Amino acid sequence: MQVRDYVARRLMILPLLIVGTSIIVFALSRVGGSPIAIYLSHEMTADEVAEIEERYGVNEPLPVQYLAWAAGALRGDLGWSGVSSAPVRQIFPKKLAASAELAVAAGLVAVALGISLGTFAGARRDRWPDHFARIFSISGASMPVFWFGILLLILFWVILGIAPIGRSDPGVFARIAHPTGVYTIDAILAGDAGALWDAIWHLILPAITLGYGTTAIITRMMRSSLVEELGEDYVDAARAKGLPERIVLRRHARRNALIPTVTVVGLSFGFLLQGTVVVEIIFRYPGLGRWLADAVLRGDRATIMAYVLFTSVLFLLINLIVDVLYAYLDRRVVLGE
Amino acid sequence: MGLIIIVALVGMALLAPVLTVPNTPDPAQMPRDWGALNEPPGTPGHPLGTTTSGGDVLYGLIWGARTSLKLSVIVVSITVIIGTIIGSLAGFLGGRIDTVLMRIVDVFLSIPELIFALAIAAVLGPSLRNIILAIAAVFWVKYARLIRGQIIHVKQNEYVDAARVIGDSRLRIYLKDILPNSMTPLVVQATLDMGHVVLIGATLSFIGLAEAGLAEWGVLVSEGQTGISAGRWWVSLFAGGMIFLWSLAFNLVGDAMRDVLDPRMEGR
Amino acid sequence: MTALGVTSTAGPSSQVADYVISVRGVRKHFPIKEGVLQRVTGHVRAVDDVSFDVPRGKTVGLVGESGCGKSTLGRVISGLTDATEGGVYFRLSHAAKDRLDELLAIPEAERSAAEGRELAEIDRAHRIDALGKDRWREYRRNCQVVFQDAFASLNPRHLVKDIIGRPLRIHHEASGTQLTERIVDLLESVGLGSQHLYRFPHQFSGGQRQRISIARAVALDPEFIVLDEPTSALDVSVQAQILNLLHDLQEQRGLTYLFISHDLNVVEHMSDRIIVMYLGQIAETGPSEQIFAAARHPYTEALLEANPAVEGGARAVTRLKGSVPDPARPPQGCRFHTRCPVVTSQCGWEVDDAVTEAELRDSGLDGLSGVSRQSAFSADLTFETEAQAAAFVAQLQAQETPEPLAAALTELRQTGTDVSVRFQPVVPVRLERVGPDQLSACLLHTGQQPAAEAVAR
Amino acid sequence: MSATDPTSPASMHSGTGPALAERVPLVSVEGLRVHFTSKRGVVHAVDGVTLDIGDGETVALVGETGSGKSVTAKSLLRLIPRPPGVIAGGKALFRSKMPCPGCRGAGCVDCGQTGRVGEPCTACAGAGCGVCGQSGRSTVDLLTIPEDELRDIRGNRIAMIFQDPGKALNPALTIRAQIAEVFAEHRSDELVSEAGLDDESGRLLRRAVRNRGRFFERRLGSLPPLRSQRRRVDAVLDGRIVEALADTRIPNPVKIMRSYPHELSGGMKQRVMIAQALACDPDLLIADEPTTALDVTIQARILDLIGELQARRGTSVLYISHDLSLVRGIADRAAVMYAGMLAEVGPAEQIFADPLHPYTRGLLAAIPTPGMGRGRLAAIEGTVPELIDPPPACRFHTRCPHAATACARTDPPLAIRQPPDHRAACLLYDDAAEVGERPEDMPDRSAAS
Repeated sequence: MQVRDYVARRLMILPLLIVGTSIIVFALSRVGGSPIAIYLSHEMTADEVAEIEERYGVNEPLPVQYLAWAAGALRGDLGWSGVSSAPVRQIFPKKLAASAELAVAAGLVAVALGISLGTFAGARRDRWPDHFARIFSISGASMPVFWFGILLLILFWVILGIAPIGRSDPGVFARIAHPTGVYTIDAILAGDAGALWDAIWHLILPAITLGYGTTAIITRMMRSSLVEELGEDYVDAARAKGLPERIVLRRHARRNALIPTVTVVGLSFGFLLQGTVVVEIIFRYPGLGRWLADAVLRGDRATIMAYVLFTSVLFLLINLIVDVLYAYLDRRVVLGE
Repeated sequence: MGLIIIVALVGMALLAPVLTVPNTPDPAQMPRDWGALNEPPGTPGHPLGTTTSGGDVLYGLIWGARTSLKLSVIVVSITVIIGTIIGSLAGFLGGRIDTVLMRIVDVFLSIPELIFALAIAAVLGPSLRNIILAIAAVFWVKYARLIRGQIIHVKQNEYVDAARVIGDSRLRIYLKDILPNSMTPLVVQATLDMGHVVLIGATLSFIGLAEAGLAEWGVLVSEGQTGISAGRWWVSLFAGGMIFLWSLAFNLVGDAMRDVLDPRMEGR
Repeated sequence: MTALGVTSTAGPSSQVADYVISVRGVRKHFPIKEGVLQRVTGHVRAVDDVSFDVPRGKTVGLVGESGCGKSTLGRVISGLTDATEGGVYFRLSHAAKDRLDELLAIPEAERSAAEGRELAEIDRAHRIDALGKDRWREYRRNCQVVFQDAFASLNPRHLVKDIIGRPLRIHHEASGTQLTERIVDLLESVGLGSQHLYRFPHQFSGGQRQRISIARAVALDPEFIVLDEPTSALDVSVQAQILNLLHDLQEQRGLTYLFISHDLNVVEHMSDRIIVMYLGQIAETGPSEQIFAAARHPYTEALLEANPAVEGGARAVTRLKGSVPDPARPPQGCRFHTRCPVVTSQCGWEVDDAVTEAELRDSGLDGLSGVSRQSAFSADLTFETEAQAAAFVAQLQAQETPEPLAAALTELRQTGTDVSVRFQPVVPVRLERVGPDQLSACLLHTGQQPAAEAVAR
Repeated sequence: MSATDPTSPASMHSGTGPALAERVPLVSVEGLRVHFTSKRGVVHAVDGVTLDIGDGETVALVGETGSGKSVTAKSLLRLIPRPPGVIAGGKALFRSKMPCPGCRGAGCVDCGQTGRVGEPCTACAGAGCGVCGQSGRSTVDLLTIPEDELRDIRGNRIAMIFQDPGKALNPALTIRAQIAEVFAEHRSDELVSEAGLDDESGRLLRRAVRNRGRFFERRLGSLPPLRSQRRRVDAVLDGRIVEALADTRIPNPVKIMRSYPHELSGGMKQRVMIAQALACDPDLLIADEPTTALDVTIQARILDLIGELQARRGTSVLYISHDLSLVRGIADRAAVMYAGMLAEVGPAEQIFADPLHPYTRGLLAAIPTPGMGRGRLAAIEGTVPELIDPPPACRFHTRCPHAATACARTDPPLAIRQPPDHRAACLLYDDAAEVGERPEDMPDRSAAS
């Protein structure tokens, strides 16, 4: 199959997957209790309950309810967020900006660090850098994110007393405008170096906490695919041409080893997304993740549904991009099922 | 190394009633000692200290191992069975069944696993049973996909053709040739998941989706977290360390198994 | 064991089976799916209209380069893959075979009802994809396969005892201690012994694994074995051991072999008859000594010349050019014409050949922007500029263009940026008798005159 | 070495002094040992191989799977993976050549029309000294020279083609990029001067061409003043690549150059490999089973091509193959390897016409040949022995029809059995006294004639 056809095919399947996901999300909101439970109280009479049911259409057949909900979601109406006491669509962008800033910061560091560490280890197979990378990546994969965050907090906040909590210093927050909601960019737009530093300073620990696991996964993948590529004939052929080891590694082996790593990078985006939930709880970081945690504890289904729907669609899109990139990069790949 | 930790932790889980005096009526709940709140490690009667609500940390750690064992064994066995059945149907029969099943799998995979499990558990309400259900509902998909891929791969082996040539039936070829040779990566994945499931379960209970006061490591970390600013580090540290150890042990063993079982690594 | 073999073969259809296998008009096309909707846009014609017979007790060798369809044909014959068209017949007598050929020669539309019934009857009794359950089981017992890769064809998780015992158990031939005895007998007959019973395949060398495969194949005392490159993965010294083993087993058990290989020397050594395949079709067939001594088809000759031999002698000078064309779009006329050293203008030159020829030159196809194809022999090519169109024409008229190609061109005309290319239409060549029992598909010696009939297409 | 050790096999070739320097072999492998560590012990994959490759000569190294032939070839370029492999001993002396001063590489009587002559030893200017083993030619030991000197030889003086061209070409790079590397690595000076650039700006470009540039240098190279010069170098490079490809009879090299390996057929890929290997006119081409993955008709053409290019350039070829029948047509000399050791070495014709070692005889008899008809072949029974810590013994004695008591305990010497240089390692041709055995333990010579 041509790459172009493959992309077209994936794009065709995409709406199908999105609809499937939305059905699951909708089903979730109807399982184990009434979706309107949050609006009800013990004092209400049967009539009052019926009226609320009527208003939210919950006495309609399920498919009708689904269509009504899906149509609303398409228009951007994701319901009323109980935890924030505001429409979901109003709160969502602010929270998203916060979490995106965190996830992107963590992701960039993880990709850069993971690929270089993996390359370094793979090229020195079974020597100490490799052993170090192995310990690093295995413990990264086994580390509970919340515990790692707490360890960092104990060290930097409790013991050293240098780490900040939250997202910004209140004074600094008030000093500049926040048109984008991404504080680093806001600070740059405002030309305020102090605010930029404050934003970065508040990002460092959460980003490290969030990025560790992802770094570990990328390191491991990069290392093993590099080891595999180094065993290929073309690497020997490159050496037989008289190329220095550095170039054999950089131009030949690493280039091909990056191809399978790309898929992992895409998948790890899911890790970053879900990691924000606990990281934001620990660092009192006001983003999507903490919003979700609050919603979960309060049984606020509209918020949960909006969150799950949004992350899944985002995750789908990212995986689509990654797959297409992979198909493009790997000329050997036989596309198709 | 990993194996030693596993044996120790599983031993601890199995021997929990012997190592401690089980709490009544529900031994899975931590006993509360309202007279000893926030005691640091080394306190008589509470060698590893107590929580804000007077729970004995040592009891929590030991019975937490039991909870983790229960969680991981139940989830992994359920998901392996369901995944194998669905993956086999798709991979072995192929055609339309395969397409439909794999589309469903794709839909499930399009939601990040922790978030999916979180949403399910949230909807079902906070309890360990619901955590188990939620994780199982998310995890079977991975196995289905893994097994399907393996079966399609193994099906192309000449020994499958050889079995057809001697006239064996499809079902027996599946049972004798295809399935046993497809299981290796599944076994590795299941081992890794024994750790992974506990990690996710602990995360869910850390967020607050388990019963309060449950002897579970995630619950303990969560309880201890509030005291960190006051310098009460021990609860979170010990409990989180247990989660880490558990998950590390299974990762180590799983990794070693992959190296041994991976045919590509032969002779390297 | 031989006694058992006799009872098992004593069906009504086996009494006068002069031919263990007869292949008639077999085609195997694999669909190529393309585009967003994965529509079938073409077919790889792995096997394209092949017919031959395998006489009882003989070895027929099937030889050709990779991608010629020999292995696919082996799979069709052994029942592992269904043919797209045509049939494989099991145990035909001389008379039945002749009758079948008569019936098949009648086009389907002109067949009378009686003839149709007769054909259906033959199909039910002999055609492997139409056999009833019991007959199929009998075929399954009597047709076995030995694969190229002995490692891949043995289940790595089964013991040797289970591997060899499996066919016996499935067909309820033996059980318990009797089963073990049979297995040991089989192991000994392939040069292994009872000490090997409880070992796994990976504990053996390549040659020993192939012996295990062979033991499994002969376990049911079959009539016929498809040997699909059984020694290609082995070293010379081990190859000789396996060939000897196959030879001995054939003599002891009266086996019939279909021996598939790319190695001419091995095929010649093993076979009574040889079939040379090229791009899914038979190029030449005949008794093996005759093929080696007096090959008639240019492809066979080229293969023989390229074949290295220990026995010295000057190395041949003629070499085939190019490589095997894409089986999804096999060449018109004679499929070998694109590489044939003695090609004529009548051999099937087509538009694709002109394009390929121009492509070989440095700038022959620059700026090609569109093709409107009326048939394989006629098309209009559109170029971006007139100069590029002129360059294309010039390339085809240049000295390097093979003379037969140039001669086959009936029209090569440039109008502006368009070039119209026409060739004379040609039909595929057929296998024709070129000697006692020797068939070859080549215009040169059969005197087929295709030009006249071709217009009908 | 020849002067100091007259029993050394190389002495047969090297003559006695600088006057005969032209007859000095290009490569002398002496007692090469390569071991691999495994869980079960040390595998003696190559156990004392001594072999010469003369100027312009084709030597075929033949053996079955696991005989150590590929390992021998790879250790000449130190391409053995370490660990687990280790070069445990021996030398691989290489005497490189240079353009003939008489004709500047055009080809004249002095250099036998090849355009290349032996490079004189730097220590003694060709007079013969200890450094060059009295050969007078510049001599290096490939197994011990520093890595960067070896890199100058790899791809430049000694090139290699691999068994599976599909795997030996990098799937992610175009053909152009892969061949360009060879020129850039070894011919950057020529490229820069051919592009008409002076030394000053050339220096930076040379680094850029050779991919040696630091990050900022690379950025600099893409700025206007250097960019245009870089383009000129690229144009010269393109010309060289097209020429190299055209030499291997690849049709439309310009198009091939732009394609990726997966777009080419197997035969075409092997041609690209050959073009890449011969790009710098190497003195020695190591061909490791270059046609095993190809069909017979393609194989024949690749062999023709190698032969033709070799004859034109005077390149020596070390041809590794498992296929004896192939070797007869192409090799001047053949060496038969068995279980890590050489069983027999000699002129190819002689080895085929009159094989001395029982193993060679067995191999030749095991190949079915046209006209021999049906029936049994003379197979060599048994299997290759394990190579883990082998005892001193003829490695073939477990399968040999002539094996006697002595064969199981004495390592037979690879001595000359048929002058001038047909050697075989078999006790059949040795005197009991010379190898320290009792006559009654020696194999029976009368049975082997």
